[in-house]
Amino acid sequence: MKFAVLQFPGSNCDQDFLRAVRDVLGSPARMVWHKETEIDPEETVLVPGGFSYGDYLRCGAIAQFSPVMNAVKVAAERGQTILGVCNGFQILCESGLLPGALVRNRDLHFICETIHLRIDNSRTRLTHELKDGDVLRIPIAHGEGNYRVDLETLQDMEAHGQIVFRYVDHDGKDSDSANPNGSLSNIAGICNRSGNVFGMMPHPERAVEDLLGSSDGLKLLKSLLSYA
Amino acid sequence: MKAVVVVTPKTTVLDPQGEAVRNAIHNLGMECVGTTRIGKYIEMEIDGSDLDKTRDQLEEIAKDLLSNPVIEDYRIELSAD
Amino acid sequence: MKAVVVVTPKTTVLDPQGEAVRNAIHNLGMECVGTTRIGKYIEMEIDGSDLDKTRDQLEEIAKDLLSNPVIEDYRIELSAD
Amino acid sequence: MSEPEITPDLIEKHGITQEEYIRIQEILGRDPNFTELGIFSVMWSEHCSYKNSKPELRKFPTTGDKVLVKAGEENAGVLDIGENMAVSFKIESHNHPSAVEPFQGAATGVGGILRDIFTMGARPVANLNSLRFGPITGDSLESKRNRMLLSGVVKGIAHYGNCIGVPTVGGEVVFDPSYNGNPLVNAFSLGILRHDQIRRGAASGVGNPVFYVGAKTGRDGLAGAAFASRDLTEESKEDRPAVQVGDPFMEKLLLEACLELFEHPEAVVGVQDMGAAGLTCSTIETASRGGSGVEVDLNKVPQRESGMTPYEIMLSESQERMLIIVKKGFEDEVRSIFAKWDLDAAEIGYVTDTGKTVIKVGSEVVADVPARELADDGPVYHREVRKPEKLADLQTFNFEKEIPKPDVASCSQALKTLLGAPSLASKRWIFRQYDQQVQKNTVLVPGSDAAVIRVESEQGGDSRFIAMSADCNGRYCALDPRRGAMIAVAESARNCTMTGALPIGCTDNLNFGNPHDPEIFWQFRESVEGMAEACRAFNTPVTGGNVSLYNQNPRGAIDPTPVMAMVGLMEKEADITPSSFQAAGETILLVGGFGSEMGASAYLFEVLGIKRGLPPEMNLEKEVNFQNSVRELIQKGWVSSAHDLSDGGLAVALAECCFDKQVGASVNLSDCPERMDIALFNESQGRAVLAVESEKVADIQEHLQSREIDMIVLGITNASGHLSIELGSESLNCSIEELCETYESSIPNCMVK
Ligand SMILES: Nc1ncnc2c1ncn2[C@@H]1O[C@H](COP(=O)(O)OP(=O)(O)O)[C@@H](O)[C@H]1O
Ligand SMILES: [Mg+2]
Repeated sequence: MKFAVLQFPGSNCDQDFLRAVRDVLGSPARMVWHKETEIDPEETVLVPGGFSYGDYLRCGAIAQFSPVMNAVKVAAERGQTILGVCNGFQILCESGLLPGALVRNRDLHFICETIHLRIDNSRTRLTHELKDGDVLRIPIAHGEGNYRVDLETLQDMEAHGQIVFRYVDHDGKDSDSANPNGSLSNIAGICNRSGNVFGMMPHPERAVEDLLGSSDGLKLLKSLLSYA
Repeated sequence: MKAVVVVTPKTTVLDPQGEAVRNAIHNLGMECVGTTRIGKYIEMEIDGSDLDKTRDQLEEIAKDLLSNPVIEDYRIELSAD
Repeated sequence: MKAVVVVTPKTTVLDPQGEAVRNAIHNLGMECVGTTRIGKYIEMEIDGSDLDKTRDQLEEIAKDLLSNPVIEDYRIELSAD
Repeated sequence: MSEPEITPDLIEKHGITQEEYIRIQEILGRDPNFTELGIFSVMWSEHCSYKNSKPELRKFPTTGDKVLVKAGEENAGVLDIGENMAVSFKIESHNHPSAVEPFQGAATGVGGILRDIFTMGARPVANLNSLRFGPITGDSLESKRNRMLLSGVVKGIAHYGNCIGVPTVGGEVVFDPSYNGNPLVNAFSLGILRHDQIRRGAASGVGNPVFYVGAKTGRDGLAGAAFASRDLTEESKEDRPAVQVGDPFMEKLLLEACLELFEHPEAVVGVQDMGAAGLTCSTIETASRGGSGVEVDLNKVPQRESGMTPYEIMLSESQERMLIIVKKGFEDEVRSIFAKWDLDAAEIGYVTDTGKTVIKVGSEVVADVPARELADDGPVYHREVRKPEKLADLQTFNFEKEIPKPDVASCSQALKTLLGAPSLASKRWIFRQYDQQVQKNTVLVPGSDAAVIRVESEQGGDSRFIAMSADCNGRYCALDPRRGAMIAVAESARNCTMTGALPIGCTDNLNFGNPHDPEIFWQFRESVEGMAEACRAFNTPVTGGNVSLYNQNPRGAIDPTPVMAMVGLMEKEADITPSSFQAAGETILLVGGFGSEMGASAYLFEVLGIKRGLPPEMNLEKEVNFQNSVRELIQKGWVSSAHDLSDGGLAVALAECCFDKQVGASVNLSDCPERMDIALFNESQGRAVLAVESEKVADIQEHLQSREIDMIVLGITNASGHLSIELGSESLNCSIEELCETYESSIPNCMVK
């Protein structure tokens, strides 16, 4: 297994992701420029955070039309693992690979802080090294992370274990005060019905060293590695 | 030609920005303002003169790029000048 | 009453968002689109029936709160329904 | 093309004096044309020429064994940090644009300082910001306006920094009525680079092509000169915005493309960003530095609007543009790298040996001016100074006589008032809007004394760590600019020291009122001399800076605000020290003595509404010794946390130490000979609160004794959830949760209004 980190104009967590999987996790990894059109079948695709195309119009709106996104769709259909983080999550929603949309944070501010994240489905490729209910400390940094989806789809997603992460307080309760951005049902991360495409607002790639405050993100990246 | 695409948040979707603006307007003393929603106003100059063809193309663009159907509606206005 | 305030960037002011959207539209194959400018479309429901007074109040709000005259223009549309 | 005639009126409107005009005629040997007049006016503006401040700025120390690029030589200075790595950093103001359009004004301020850094070949890795506003409490129109300014400025800084992917790791914000109508927005950026990556801004090598890269040129930022061009285009001033709009996305592309190009040093001769006075300044400065000339054709300059005149193109302040002098033969490399990033790269001219900057439109010469004379022989003014008359009176203040002795209850209330005063309260509402961690090197985030980031070695060696802090107490400077400026240096150095770092260099932003007022210029000179003396004492050369004058509102000038941004270096990860208490059961030490000075203090101002007295004494020798000693303790591994005393004195510092990990503390101040309010809130300098393991206390005591520094064992950290301070027979006892709530909710509560 190899990691492929997409690079759009305006991506700014691309290098961070590369360093996390290559230097900290010790896995082979490469950058994929947005104009490329091929993704190898054994690659796990990481769609990094940042402000692709300046996030003009809507976050991820313009990036969904980059040439590389066709290759990502093919990879998704082949069942390869795709993980979008922050702006990556927004891009995957915009391109229809994940349900729902991410709108302005409830208080209209960009928010950067370390939050608590509960694992609500530990049977996925991204979380199988953890248990349901485990709480991780992972940073968020976004202005548009307020997850929205119609109620019918939400129920359907719940029923199929597609709600992977929720914002919680330090005791693991998904209270309103633990919800940093107003997301529906405290949703912080989801997956598609087939369980191979993931999107999450928190940044696991930023939480891979104790020196920088937390290494909880490593548990998720390790799950991806050991799944393959 | 000139085209305007107006993109507005769906009425069923929360619009935190609209809420905030309404509150700010109230603070300025204009209490009579009710529901406020904030959308985008996209103005384009367009080469050519085939209104129908352009309208069709714009429909596509508005649906795929300019709006996100999960949360937004759009409206197109096209004029010849 | 219903009011719409349209706030657009002044024509001489750089509109990076408009630029980016125009490029994206070109990449989607609609090359005929020229200058593109993106503004805000603010829709409000308003209690009352005094159009003139409301328009005056809206002028103030549009000038002070909804736009910054240094870089933006605004336009008010007010209708009785 | 018909250009306006050069009349005395037009000359005056360009801000050019009679004598300056005569000087222009001498330099040219003729009258300037309209475009040339515009060129001279911007090159000789205070902003570009420092004509009022230059003689003073020469007083700063600029050399040192770590200095690789000196102040003034290039866009930003460069300091060696070992392992073949270096840092380049600078601070810059965007005060006036932010007053008019807070969001875009602040955003483009950040954009501008970032360009200064990557022009040097460095990758920007950390930003700070230093902000001043009028009060944000209350319901007055003025405070509403101030809240709008704060909100817009913070959003603007966040917008630009977050989008381009440079973490904003710290800063400072102060609220004071003197900044009503004239907020200060000073943005600092620091970049890292290898020694061999340092780029210069000189145009050399006759025939080498001159490239214009980045955003297209529009009529941005021309309002200051709009009067003059109105005749030309019949457009109203309304259409000519003084405030430029920033495009951080464009800058991100420009940054990546430039750094990619710089990986080919053989292709690049010189680089210069286009900041104020855009194309004018960059063509003249590169030619002047290279001792060469430059010739450009404006028809080749990418333009956003049609019908721009040469005057408009030369004076445009459109953002996100750079000038690159390319080695002949490497044109295609440059084009292909910029094409990859979807950017314009236009060859607009070439280097000559004429010593002149020649501007053409096609074959027609529209300006022909000598570069070096324009850059270096501008006017220099030695302004008159006069010590403000009312100062002596303001400085006279006998605290103990004038202020009745308070009881414990009112001290406890005062502590809450201080912690809830927006200038002292938590700035989380602000820094939460900044991405503090992108690039994954931020070790100490905002909330600590100084921010600390990691710099990884590119040669496989150990990482190094850079601390940075921006500080200035404007109230101190208003009451004694010399001392206040010294304290700004001492405090920023102290903040670095508390994290374990050794201050190695600094950059300053001198924010003052109108220099034509002798009392203001006295403040300016006093401040510069104070800063210079302190920088010598700390052995921290000034590697660059910025001057912002004319900061006035109708009621007068701002408090003098010479902001100091200090950069410190740490070689060992183990030395990194947090400022807050880490655990219960540690001994709390007060290093540097009980102190006693209340003049100009936050207590006087925030609690009693008095802005008087002499700021605390600054004995530089003592301060340096104090900081060196604390750093030694840290390097010995004896210190768990270290927090310096500044605004609000010991009581505020202790409370702040308790918040982060919600650790309680019980301390005893009974030995302090001073009155209770003085013991708690005095701001005598050179002091810090340390938490240490109790076994280390004896060693620490001995070490500090040998350095002749007072040390007092104050008490112990605990899990009581309370901060209790014994004061003789009485004691002050506060719930940490309550204090923290006061501290954290202050600014958010103001901002919901
Ligand atoms: N404008 C700002 N942007 C980012 N961080 C800020 C800002 N203002 C204050 N901070 C952070 O809040 C903390 C407290 O600031 P301050 O009270 O100025 O500290 P000190 O008294 O140690 O100089 C610091 O970590 C500082 O970096
Ligand atoms: Mg401090």
